[in-house]
Amino acid sequence: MSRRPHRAPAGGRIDRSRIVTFTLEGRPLAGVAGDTLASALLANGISLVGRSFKYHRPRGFLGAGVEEPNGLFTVGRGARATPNLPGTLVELHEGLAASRQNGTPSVGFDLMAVNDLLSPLLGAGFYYKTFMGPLRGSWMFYERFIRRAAGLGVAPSGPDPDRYETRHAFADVLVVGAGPAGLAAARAAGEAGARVVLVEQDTLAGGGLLALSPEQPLERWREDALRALADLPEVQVLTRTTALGLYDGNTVALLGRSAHGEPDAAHGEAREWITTLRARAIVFATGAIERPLVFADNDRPGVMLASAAQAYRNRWAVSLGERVVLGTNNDSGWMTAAELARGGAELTLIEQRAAVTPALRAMAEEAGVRVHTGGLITRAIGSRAVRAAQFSTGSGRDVTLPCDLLCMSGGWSCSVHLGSHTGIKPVYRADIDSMVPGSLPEGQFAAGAANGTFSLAGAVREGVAAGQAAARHTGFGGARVQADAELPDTPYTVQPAVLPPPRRGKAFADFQSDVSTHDVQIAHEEGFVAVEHLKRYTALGMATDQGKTSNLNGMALMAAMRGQSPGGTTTFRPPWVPMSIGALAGRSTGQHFRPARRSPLHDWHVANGAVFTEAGPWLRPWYYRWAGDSPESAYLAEMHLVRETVGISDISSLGKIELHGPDVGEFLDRVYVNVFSSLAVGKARYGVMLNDDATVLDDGTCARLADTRWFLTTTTAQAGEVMSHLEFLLQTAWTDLRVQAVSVTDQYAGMSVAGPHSRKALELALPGHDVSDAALPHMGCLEITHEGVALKVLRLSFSGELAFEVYAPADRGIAVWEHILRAAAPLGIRPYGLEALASLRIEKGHVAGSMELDHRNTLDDLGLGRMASTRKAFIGQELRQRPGLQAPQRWSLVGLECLDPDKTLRGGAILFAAGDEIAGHGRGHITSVTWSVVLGKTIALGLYRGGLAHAGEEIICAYPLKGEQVRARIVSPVFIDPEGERLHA
Amino acid sequence: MPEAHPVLARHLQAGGRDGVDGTRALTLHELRGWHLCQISAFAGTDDALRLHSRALGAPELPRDSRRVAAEGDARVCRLGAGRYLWTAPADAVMQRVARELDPAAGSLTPLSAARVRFMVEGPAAAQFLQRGIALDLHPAVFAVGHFAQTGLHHVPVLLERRGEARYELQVPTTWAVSVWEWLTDAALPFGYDIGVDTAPGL
Amino acid sequence: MLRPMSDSYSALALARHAITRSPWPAAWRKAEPRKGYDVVIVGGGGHGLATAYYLAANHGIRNVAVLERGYVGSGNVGRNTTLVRSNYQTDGNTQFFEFSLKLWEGLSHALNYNVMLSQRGQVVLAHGPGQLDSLARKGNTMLLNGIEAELLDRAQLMRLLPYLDYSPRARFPLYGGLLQRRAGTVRHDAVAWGYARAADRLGVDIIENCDVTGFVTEGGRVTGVRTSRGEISAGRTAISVAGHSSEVARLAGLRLPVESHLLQAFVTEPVKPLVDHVISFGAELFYISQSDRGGLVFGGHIDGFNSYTQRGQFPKVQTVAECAVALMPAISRLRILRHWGGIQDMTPDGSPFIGRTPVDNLYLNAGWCYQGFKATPATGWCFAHTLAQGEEHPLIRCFSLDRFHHGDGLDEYGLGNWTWKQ
Amino acid sequence: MLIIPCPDCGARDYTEFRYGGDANRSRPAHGGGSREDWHDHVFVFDNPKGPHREYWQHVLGCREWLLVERDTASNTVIAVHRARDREMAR
Repeated sequence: MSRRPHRAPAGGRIDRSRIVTFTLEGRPLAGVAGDTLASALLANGISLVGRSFKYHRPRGFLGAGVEEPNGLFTVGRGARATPNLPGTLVELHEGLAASRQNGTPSVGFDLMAVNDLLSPLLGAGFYYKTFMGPLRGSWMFYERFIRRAAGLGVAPSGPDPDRYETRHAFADVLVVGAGPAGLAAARAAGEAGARVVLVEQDTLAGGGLLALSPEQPLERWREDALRALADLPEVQVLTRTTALGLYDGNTVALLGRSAHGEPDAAHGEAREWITTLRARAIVFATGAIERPLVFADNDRPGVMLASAAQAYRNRWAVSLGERVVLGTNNDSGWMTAAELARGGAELTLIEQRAAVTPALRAMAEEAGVRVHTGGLITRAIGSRAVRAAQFSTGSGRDVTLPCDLLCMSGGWSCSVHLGSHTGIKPVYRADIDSMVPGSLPEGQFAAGAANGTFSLAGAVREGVAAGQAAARHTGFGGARVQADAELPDTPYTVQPAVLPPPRRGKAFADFQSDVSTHDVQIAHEEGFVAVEHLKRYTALGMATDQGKTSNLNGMALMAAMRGQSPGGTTTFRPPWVPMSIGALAGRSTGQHFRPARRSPLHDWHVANGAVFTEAGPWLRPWYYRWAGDSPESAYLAEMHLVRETVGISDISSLGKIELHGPDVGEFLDRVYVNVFSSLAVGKARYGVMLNDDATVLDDGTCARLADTRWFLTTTTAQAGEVMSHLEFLLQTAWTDLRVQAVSVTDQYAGMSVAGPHSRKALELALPGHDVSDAALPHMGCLEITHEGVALKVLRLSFSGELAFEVYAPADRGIAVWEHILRAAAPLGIRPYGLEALASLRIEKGHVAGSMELDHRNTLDDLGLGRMASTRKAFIGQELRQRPGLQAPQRWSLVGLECLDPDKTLRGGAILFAAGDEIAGHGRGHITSVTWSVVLGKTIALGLYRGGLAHAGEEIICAYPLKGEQVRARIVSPVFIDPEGERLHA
Repeated sequence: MPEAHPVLARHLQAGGRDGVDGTRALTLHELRGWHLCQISAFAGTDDALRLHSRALGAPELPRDSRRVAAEGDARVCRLGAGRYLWTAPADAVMQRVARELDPAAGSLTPLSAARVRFMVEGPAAAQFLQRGIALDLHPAVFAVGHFAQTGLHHVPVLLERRGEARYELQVPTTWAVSVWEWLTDAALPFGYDIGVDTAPGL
Repeated sequence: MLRPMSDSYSALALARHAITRSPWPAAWRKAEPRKGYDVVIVGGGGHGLATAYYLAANHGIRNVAVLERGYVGSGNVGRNTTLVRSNYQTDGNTQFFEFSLKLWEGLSHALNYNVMLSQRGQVVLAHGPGQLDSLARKGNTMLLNGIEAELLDRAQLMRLLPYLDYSPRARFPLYGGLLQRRAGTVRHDAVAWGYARAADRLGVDIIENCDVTGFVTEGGRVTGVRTSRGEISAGRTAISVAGHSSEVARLAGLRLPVESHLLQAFVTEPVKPLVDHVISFGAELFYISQSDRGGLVFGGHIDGFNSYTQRGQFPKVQTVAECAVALMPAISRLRILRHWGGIQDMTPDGSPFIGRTPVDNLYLNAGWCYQGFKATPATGWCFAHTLAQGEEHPLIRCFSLDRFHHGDGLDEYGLGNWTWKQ
Repeated sequence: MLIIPCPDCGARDYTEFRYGGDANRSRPAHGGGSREDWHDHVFVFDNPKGPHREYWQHVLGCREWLLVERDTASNTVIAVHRARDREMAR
């Protein structure tokens, strides 16, 4: 590792007065403000920055930006450690802790480098051909080693302490990329009056201009452009913001990052945020990425993209070589060579083309660049650092040139990814040897290098045109823009890179995936020649850099092997750069993962010893501590309470719908299996709704409060479904029915007062109101006002006891609840929770959501077939007649009594008839279980083939997960009070 | 008369927080003491409902679903076909309409307890709301007096722009605590004060 | 017809090639279509190739063509999350998927192609007692059908999967789970390539870039297909084009109980081993595993509306990320490298259709919903049997196309009769 | 992002809507239609790659059920109507 200081004493876009200290594997180092981790390491003379994925070859930085495949680091400590970050994109901050990856024990000395020697065995697809023996499961043995060897960095182990956010944004025109074309486009669109968002992944706007020395005259153009944008109130320039993906509806996902190394999460400062931006028009000014050349050992540290070397030199004042060899096939290589030579390097340019324009020659000569035309770099010499470059001259002679930096300029690949995410395939343009955007849909434009226009003047011209067109597309036309006369209009020509003849050593197309020409050769021989086959078989382009430098080279290699000219296309998938899962999740983590729905009585439950449980989105009291410290004991005490005296339970989560209108009766007749139109005012009825396919949609009650005003309840789980179902029918099928449905679930707190003393409880709570059996019989309802509060009182029972449902406006819920508790205190009234509620209904044989109502069962399966009216049509009527649904062997609802006193029935047990072999799918299963406080034994509801036709039979409940078989008897599911005496008491 | 218990009662005691820069750029208030109801027409009775409710003293029902119609203290939003949300500081007229409206023309459903109302105010209000609201809040698109029904963290809400930097959010009561917790968390970086507004006319 | 069995894959052969540097032969020939075949299979995905392989291997029917519109494996076989398992509770599904898992267990050897079956075990999570009861029903059914299953309580879960969120922060606390140890993952592309290579070696013609544009019928019987590469006659014709089943069946005048929906899949950057099982969240549909390369592979629910776009909606990306962090908070700082969409046949009951159609000589394999990949070997086996015998294999009788006429829907998950909710 | 222009509320993300499936199938008259008609209505789909008429309900907005015509190959929304208007026009 060279220790020579590399930082030039002056120049660059860095602030030498602000020293930033950081560590690499614990070793303290210093950089300056404005550095990336990459520039700081290089300035410290550290050029070995990683090991490759498969062969563990030593690697240095290939690039200076988003294209970097080699220099990946784990950055941060402990729960903040983030693996696989390209050092070229990590802004240096005080105290940053970085370590290199994929070296065992270290990147400097890596035992896994033995893989490089074994590489003839490890070519593309080798694992498909071996590791199969000796036994069938042998792969599981080998896999352990392969898994350990694979992977890059180590994932953190604790919860992420940082904060993330998601945001929404809108723009008339989104411009992606703040290089010359993007700046020009944003300005043109902004001056036309459009609302513009300009996003730039870098910390600074300028794009390619940032790789020029800030002393250059073009810097003034950049500054002017930024000043003009700042003066436009409807233009927003967002740096540190990466456009990740383009989605339908001109929606772009943006990733913003904090400028702070360790943002202040305690005060809500986010580390990263995802913005979903909906733009009416988009300009892709995403620039281009330089391609490496493919020659033997082109992956050695010190072999670098020419543009990267220039960026390090000019932006970060890091000069990486004194003796530089630069191989190229295009004009930009000459510009870079001249720029590096002007910076003081001794530069030799190897140009594959036999001839170039006199202008280029003159420029090179003026900068002192030595030039070999018609030459090809064939090999890099050196292992941990390049020592020399080998090239063949036009006349076929091999020459070795000592050097400390070997630059590659293989032409530029337009960054067409974003524009192709919605399926617009990029097309190959032979004259510039690159993909360019395909035919973009209306409202999308490309400009500058992204569009294959590499001259500065040309890019700006295109930017202006695209910006104006985008503005026009969104209704802002007509603004005049001043032409920038003095920008250079240099042409760009390129000749597709020629592959050097095969030599010793590996020539890489994909650096991180370790895909060499040899692997492409294997894929070719074995017939994996389609682009997608090549990628999948060799892993070309599948690494964390997503093939930014490798795709085109890999495809060109395959084309050459097939004797075809370069071309073809490939699919680019979002995201453009890897996106952290935390940013996508935003603040929807922990308790905010999903919102919780709380009863209006929630605060009372919290203050009075309720233990809560999730019921879908709802938080409901599971049991109360007055009754016990565990659900197993508490629910029994609560059941006793209801069976013997009186309890009160929160049923606010039930779906509640008011139906108004002259045709409600007719409407309900159609949606319920039973008749409602005949229901008298002041009465309620239990009803079941079916889906069109005759499975049960929901059950509930509906009360007729007035002639044209009805009050319907649904199960908690199906409330939303039922509301939408009713609206669907009214708005699509039966638009003539005069019915309006209004959800009042949030308007009312609901409470069930149940137990033999429940009427007494209400009499005490509602003095002056007649709740006698005559005034309020079973299935009756009343609307009353008590102490100024309007209440609905329905005499309905889920538990099988005498019971009343009381509905009060949500904000009066706690007052009414407490009032009842206070008034009925002499009766011993107490609250009971969901577990008791669900168990009481089992004793009564009521079906319940998700246990018995599971979208599979029909009315008949639930033993409710007799409810179906024959006097009128109802939804599901026709398909209910299908033979499979009427077959006697269908599973239908039964009650089960446990016959083994020392054992218990369990939900999920599989049922068998006595004498059956205990195997296969049995004759049904147990859906719900409880201890019956009335019968003093375990009882259950279940579904059993043939149902109650087998009443009285003794069966086996098999639960092999616990090695259990329990005997049970099939009985009526109505375990208590089959005559309904309690209800009618 | 039993006392009302606002679902946010416990949560409003927590107080505000300073933001990243030590300031409080937002106020989050709950609005209390108003009456809300929905009046609804049936298939083909929208015009009849307009006439009848007007005759009974209800405000004019708007035909447009984007702008709030204000009439004196009363405010009406057209929620959807034949459905209008009517907000007023007193409920005498609502009760009259409920009693006397021709049941063949329409109906009235009290909803005062069904929604919790928040007022979000401050220079950062729009920026803050865009953390969760997927609507373009640019003043040229969503001007003062505009309202929209939309989603906020999976919850259906009604958002109205009450001033340049002032927004009202109506949230279903049973979701209100969750939305409140979400809002105060979203407001952390801005800093916020919280409170209750009971003054009429807001 | 049969070419010599040279270049069989093995460690030894690999070494020989490494030393001699001699090239490997093509994995399969680039066959040109011939005039006619005993069986023509439309669709060169995993199912179509497996069907061709078993026709040749099990039934000696080698005069078979597989017609693929793009390249082999360009559809869902290369776009899924690679899970294989047999934890099913419905009579029919249980036996079928266990048969498939058994075939997976011998597949690398049968094909002489390492498909990398990794039986690392799958845990399906429950967030409450009710959910655990329904997992128990499934686990009991599995055991009663000779399939291993273990019910885990919270403490056992914490030991097995310590990196899940057991903290009070968790919105939906973890209550327990059901473990199938033999479940796991398979290298998906290898399945297509392995079947293609093995079928090719038995004489099957695999014809890529061959788009079927219509069916040739004679007196109501299908007698061949019209393709972009000419007309091909066929003794029997099979459709196996998941995602595009309705479009292809329409060419034969059939309307199906199938809708095409988009399912997204995700992979992160590679990291060192972190997740050693396949884990399925219980609060919402979300499943995750780690590939041998080190990438975490995960998926969620379909986007939720008919689509042939092969690209997903961004909100779904966010939903899936939310589930990932809810399940494993440490995953938050890892980064998604790629996400992509596959077009999936969805059916009203979540179960597929395999067998004869109302059109003579035309056979259909469609409607696989989320489970097409894990079904690949058993589908190939049973569909080949059906094509060879002209009558459905007993294991697929429950998957008949007319089951809704009779009310015999096969609803494994109880999600109701909506293709987009399955 | 699939964006659906709601006639009442304006353009909104599809996440504000509930999908209601194929709207091309004609629902048999209530109480009418053979079992075969109902079977086809409930279980059989055209499932075209191209323009598709489908239901969406704006559940987080005006709760209106909409008839949306959308190209399933591109997700381009071709037309949106209130379902009730379309029904009444029939």
